[in-house]
Amino acid sequence: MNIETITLLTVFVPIVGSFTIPLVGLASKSARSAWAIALGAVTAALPLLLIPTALAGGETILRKAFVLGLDFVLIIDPLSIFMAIVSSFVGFLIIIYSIGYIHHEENQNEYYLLVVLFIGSMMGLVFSGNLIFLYLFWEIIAICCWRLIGFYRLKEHVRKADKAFLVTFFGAVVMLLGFIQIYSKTGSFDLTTMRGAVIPGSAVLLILFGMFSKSATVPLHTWLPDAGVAPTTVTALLHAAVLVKIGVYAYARIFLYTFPLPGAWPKVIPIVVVVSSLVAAAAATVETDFKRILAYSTVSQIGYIFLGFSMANEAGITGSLLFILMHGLAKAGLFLCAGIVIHATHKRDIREMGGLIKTMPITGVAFLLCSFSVIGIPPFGGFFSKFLVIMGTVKAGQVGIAAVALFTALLTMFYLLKVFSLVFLGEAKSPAPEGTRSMVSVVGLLAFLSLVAGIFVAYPTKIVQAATTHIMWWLK
Amino acid sequence: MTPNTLLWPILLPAIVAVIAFLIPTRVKWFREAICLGASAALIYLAFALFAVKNLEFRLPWMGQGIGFELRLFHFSAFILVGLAGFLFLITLYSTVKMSGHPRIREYYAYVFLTAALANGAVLADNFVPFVFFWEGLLVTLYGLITLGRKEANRTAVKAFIINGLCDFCMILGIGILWAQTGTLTISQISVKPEGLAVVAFLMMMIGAIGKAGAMPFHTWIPDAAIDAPVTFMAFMPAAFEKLLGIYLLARITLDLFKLEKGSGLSLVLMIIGAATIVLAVMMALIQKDFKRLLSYHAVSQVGYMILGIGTAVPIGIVGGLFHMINHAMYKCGLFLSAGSVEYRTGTTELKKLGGLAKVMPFTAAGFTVCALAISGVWPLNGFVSKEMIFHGAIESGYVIFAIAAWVGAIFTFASFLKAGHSVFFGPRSEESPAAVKPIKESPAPIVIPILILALLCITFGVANKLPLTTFIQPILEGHVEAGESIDFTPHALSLFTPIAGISILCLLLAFGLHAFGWKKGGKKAYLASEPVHKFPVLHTIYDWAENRVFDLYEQGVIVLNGLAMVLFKGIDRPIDFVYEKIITKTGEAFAGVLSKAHTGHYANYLAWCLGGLVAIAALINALLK
Amino acid sequence: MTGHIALLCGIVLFSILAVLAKDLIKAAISLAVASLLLGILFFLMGAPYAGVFEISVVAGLITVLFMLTIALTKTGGDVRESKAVRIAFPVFFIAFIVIDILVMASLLPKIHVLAGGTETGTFGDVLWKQRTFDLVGQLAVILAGVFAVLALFRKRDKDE
Amino acid sequence: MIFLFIGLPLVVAAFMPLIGKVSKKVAPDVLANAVFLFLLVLAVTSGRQLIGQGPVLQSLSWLGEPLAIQIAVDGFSLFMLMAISLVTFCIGLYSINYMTHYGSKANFYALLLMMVAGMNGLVLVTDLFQLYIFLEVAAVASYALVAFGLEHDELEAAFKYLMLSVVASAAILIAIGLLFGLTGSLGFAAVGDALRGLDAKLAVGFCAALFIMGFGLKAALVPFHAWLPDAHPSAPAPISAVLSGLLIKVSGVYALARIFYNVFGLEAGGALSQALMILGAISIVVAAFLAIRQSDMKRMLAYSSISQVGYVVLGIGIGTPLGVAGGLLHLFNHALAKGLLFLNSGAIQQSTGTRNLDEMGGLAKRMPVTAATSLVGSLSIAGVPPLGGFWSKLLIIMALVQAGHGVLAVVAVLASVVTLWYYLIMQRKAFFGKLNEKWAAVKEAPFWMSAATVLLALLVIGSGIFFAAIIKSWIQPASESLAKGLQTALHGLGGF
Repeated sequence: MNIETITLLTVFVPIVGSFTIPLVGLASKSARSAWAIALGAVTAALPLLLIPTALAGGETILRKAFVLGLDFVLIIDPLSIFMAIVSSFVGFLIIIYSIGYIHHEENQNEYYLLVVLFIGSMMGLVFSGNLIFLYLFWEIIAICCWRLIGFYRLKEHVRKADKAFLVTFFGAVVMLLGFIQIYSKTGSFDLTTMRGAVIPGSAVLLILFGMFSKSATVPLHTWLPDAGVAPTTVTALLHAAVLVKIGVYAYARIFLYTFPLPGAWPKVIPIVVVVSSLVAAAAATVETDFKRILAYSTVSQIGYIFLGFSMANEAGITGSLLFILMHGLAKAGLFLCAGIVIHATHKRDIREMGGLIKTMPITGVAFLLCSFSVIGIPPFGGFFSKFLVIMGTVKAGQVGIAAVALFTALLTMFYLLKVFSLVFLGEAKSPAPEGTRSMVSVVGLLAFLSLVAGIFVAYPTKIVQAATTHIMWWLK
Repeated sequence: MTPNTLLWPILLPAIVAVIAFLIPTRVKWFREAICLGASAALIYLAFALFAVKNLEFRLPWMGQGIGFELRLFHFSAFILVGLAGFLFLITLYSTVKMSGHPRIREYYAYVFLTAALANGAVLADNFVPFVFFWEGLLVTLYGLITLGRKEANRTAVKAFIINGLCDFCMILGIGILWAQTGTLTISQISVKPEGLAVVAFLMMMIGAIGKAGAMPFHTWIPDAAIDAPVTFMAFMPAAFEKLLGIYLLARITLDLFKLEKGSGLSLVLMIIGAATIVLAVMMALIQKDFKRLLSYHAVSQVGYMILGIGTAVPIGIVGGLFHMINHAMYKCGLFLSAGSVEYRTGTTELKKLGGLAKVMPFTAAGFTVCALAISGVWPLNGFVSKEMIFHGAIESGYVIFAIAAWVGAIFTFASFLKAGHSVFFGPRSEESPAAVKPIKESPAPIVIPILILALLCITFGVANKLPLTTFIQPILEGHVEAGESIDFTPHALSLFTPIAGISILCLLLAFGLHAFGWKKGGKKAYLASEPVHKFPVLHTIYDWAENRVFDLYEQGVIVLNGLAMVLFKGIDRPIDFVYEKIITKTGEAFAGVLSKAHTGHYANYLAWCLGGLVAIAALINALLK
Repeated sequence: MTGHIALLCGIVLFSILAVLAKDLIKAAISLAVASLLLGILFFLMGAPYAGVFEISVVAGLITVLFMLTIALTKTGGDVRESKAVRIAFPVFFIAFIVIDILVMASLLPKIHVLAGGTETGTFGDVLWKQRTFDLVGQLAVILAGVFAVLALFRKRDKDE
Repeated sequence: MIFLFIGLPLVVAAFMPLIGKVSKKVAPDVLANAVFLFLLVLAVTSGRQLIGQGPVLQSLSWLGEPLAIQIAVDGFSLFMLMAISLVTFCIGLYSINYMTHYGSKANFYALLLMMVAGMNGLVLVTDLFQLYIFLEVAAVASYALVAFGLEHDELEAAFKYLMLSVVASAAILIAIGLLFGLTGSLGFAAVGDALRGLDAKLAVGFCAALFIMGFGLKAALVPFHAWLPDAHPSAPAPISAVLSGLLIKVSGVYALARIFYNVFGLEAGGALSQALMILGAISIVVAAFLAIRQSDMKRMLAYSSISQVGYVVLGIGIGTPLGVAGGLLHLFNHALAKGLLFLNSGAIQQSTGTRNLDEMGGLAKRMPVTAATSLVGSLSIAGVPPLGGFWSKLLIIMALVQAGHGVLAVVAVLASVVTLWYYLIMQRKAFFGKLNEKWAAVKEAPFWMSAATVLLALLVIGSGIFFAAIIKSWIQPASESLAKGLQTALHGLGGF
């Protein structure tokens, strides 16, 4: 199968398949879960076939013209392939995990439909080369998030879901205004034809608004901790693996791959994102709700990815791309551990938990390993990404910002170890047995992967290197 | 000796660590045998590599100048030998000491993993693998400390965060270096320390002295002394961390930044060294627990090494480096002897111990030799390296640092007199614990390492030409101006120089202080330090120090929490407030006002329509003009 | 010309009366008088057919219908007018008149008087030749009116 | 053959009461729906080749003699015909079940057919006065339909609607009179041509103001919108769907657009265009905020209609072909989605008996089809991408930014966020929360009602996915015929 059909399949198999899930669900619950896993597996497997093309570093464009410049364009280059692999893999893991997690909740058909649709539209977004179709998949994901956050249908949850949907929709619509401003200047929405064009500063501000709302950077981040009310698999899917990576990917695709940043923007963005990660880390230190801490921690780590990209030098970009992979694995692991703990103890406040390592050894160790990877301690993958981001920042001459980033890393170390000690060590306040086997095995796998990704970091770096050189081709 | 043998010092201990972890706990002796065999093999490998001297292993890894590059040269070979030696002794020691421990699998795994990472850090020639191995030690440090008492987790976190802070500073330094020189390979970097490079130097220095355990990053060591297992104290703070820390400090001052004699940076180093010596030894003096006393000494001895290297004078540097290996030996010996005392009596409280010399002769003998060595008594290795450091301090032109070193020597000897007297030589104390096991000499695997170390102290002291010429002095080869000779062996042991005279005087003074304190304390050795403790001004400072006022970590945690609260309340909550309250409320209020206008009366609507017509007519009229 | 203006003022006066009159019958009568004056005005302005229709249908038939319904339903149901109308209506009315005069004053010079003044051709051929399609429209309006009456005055079936 | 659009509904409506007497139950439904279906098929198929070669003029002959009836179909009116017949077909299906408990279904269908005839006529005429007459036909039919339920509040709302519409018709008549005075003729082309000759800018301005008030009131733009929030909620659901979906657009927006473009010749950025845009923007914002506090579902939908018509007027007011295309596409999408939402509210009212959002809760559990289709409808109007509403709002905003109206673009964008806000409130209160125990026994809507809503939902999704096909085949011909302004009037629609 040539590259184009693989990519089209990667995008449309999950999207179209997701709508068949409720139909299969009518037949039997187990058939539906199996069908959902099958869809997840296919979506995870297909991008892997594209690795050789990614390593070759080439770029193939697939175009289908519609009316008024709104034509459907797919860019298949190392950046999009890398993102597709990362998000579909972690998404697939989460589908397996959710079999055990929600098998006794109601309206599960809708849950699986939305999760698979979520991953499918993520694939679409990652490959799309036309700004409007990028926005289209952006919003489909927003709808899925809204329905998933409100999964438990409680009044407070739905209110939080509405808040999340409105904030991201507001950001996205403002971004759309930016896209249209570019359209009126360059006459097209097609990224491939506009590489290197200079765009007005105001368009940059508008587009950044959308990215910051989707990737929860400080001024627009409060919806992410509030979305902690959703089932853990959703928060894992949202916070760790996929959703927050969209804003960052869009930044790379628009401001690195296509348009150089005009005016003072290259100076302003690093400051904003570093402040965002600092404030989020501070909030995580103060918070006591388990999932809210992890959510704030995601906001803080996303700041790093933005920081790496905003440096626009080789080290920064490689660091950020690696960060997306490593953070995806480690943070998904943390959230799924949190899911097991909350699922077992039915408590959300970390001060009420304690001594769980005795009854949940694997979850405890997995949580510790994943938090080491998030902090950036060597044998784990997280180290390389954070190291490269900071080295990239210093290489770009922003030593002050690098110092603040390191201070945030110290804060991260502090609150993650605080959480680990409060939840897993100390005397057992509410001992509870470990979750079902599928949940624990996924968590173990994620922790193991973070370690393996650290030791054999050379392999993911090959693809990342290809992606960076592909992006940097224009910046040089 | 092909280049890939360089991989063996890293892979061998790593593989053994995995094997040790996989062997189930109930299988006795098999794990210990493998570990001992491996550490022996490691010593042989280290010596073989030492013989080869220069070997390089380069592997392209992640692009952009980041390669998995290992380089063996004289200095790293020497450190490898040291590390392998101590690993062997600790493994031998812990076969008995740690035999009953529930998490014995993890213990051996962490020990050998630390060995692998340490070897990797020493051999690494590119900053990325260097930091990869260097920071990896954090994980094993955390793991080993949690093996101790149940409440050890607090100290484990404390150690983790302090070392994490220092490693992050080091990364910043490395980043600046990379930005300035454009390369990451350590051997190719040498920068004149001015402008941003000064910041890089300071940051890297923090990384080095943080690992070595100097002020102000030392506070986790005394806590770990009580919480962590004693073999850990002998293994890490005493030996490994000192070797690695001072190795990095030496590489920074010699290779990377070429520190000049009178420069400001060398002054900074010397101040840190001197402060560490004096303050740590003052704290050590008043300790009531044997292990805490030894841990404070470990901190203060680092001060000597930093002072030595800080002088940037060849004799000072050689003295500092020699002191590094000497200190590793006798400090490890002292901790092991404390461990053997604990193994037998179950406690290390000075109050409860006494008169063990007769019952545990070999441990006592080992202890005395090492104690004399640390105090700098004449023929032993401590004297040799301290003299060199004194010479260096004087030669560097600032006498104040030499005086600080001497004050340190006084109190070191005084505190060891107190310790030795109360534990081994004084009368048997009445509240010593009911002897569970008949207190007799510890089994052979515990005593042998102590005696080996004591023997080494003596040989390195008496025959100091051997270690100096083979190990230490070649390190300075390329760094000294052509003319100067770097052979200090002739006057190493000379007693009749004014400096040696002063140091002997200090020892006598210390003896007098101990005797006075002993008599005043009613013949109880452990009260010997009370006069100093009760000294009017010192008393308050001591009390503060006891409740951790000067502790960087405790204050740091308070500051962190405060800052977090400020940021959280100051920025995060208002943003959320803006969304939750302001936007939603104004939206509803605006809608409320509008809906009031819809009263439902027909007349209002009609009035609106006519008003609308007039407005539009006026608008169009205006627009048409 | 003065006749026209007098008639116009009369029409306006009587229609205000129809609106403000308390009693329904007075309102119906004033409406009839207003439409009568309008019919006369049509004649004066050379639109005989329009005049005939106006007087016969509006002044005659509709007024009779009004009278009948008022008589049949119980009288005395004065409409409860909110006092606001008393104040608001004149103010609006005067304002509207002023604007009307101003605008019309600027418009009148532009409106060139239609050629031939009286209706071109007989009413028949105007209706059949040029405006036949309007018939379809008229038919539709009447039909719609009939269905509206049918729908609104249907007696409620039992199953509601 | 085009005359069928007017003639067929008229004739069938005339016979409907008689048929109603013959068989109360089946015949009226079948006959009415057959007519609607036929009109839909006619519009979709015959329309294609008719406008293949430009506007079609049809002059009728009665008993061999050429009657002076000029009705014409060009891109714009064909598009409107398609929209009208499509929505009325769905409504016809819906009212099979819904209107049973209102009684006298025959009268209902008769009035509905009359309204369709009126709308079709209005769309096809080429003469100002005929435009007024067919406007009245549709209006009279709608007064009766609004008051069809004969309860107190329905009658009062119908009366209020009647009274205000009469004022609007009076304004339109004055304007037509003035134009007749100015130009001496009534045909679009003749008036347009004559006006160009005169330099009566002020007079035309005043006529435009009168037209804006008249058709603005019919289209419920803000200063004149007050009758809609009372009339629509009290009308039966299919009727409020027709009113919101079609009537306010045909009798308001179509007429305004036709006259302003083809008679006055509106040029982008001119006085008329700015007036329309400002009016549109105001009604978007004011109506959007009003909708937030409504607790009655249908009142909220009514306010939302006012706001969305504001978008259509804003789009058409820009004057550029892209703007007009955006406005028309939004007209189409809004007609489908708003019709769907009103039908859903009718289904809820019939199942639970209440329209108050606070009393509803989590109905999705008991009424999944209604919940799903209403979700599709609300997201489409809110302009969330995969559905139709997004593309039309996108075109409007693109046109605004291209024409340089940055401020209006920002207003349109922010208003769509407020739109999403109140639709989310509606979804939360009605469907998305926990099931209110009062409605534990609630059943799903009957077959034909669900069929109609599902059909409309599929159309909404289809217009989202196949937006390019719809734009190419229906919207672009319509916007070209408008954008050509005066020329279409001259040689297209009955140029004398």
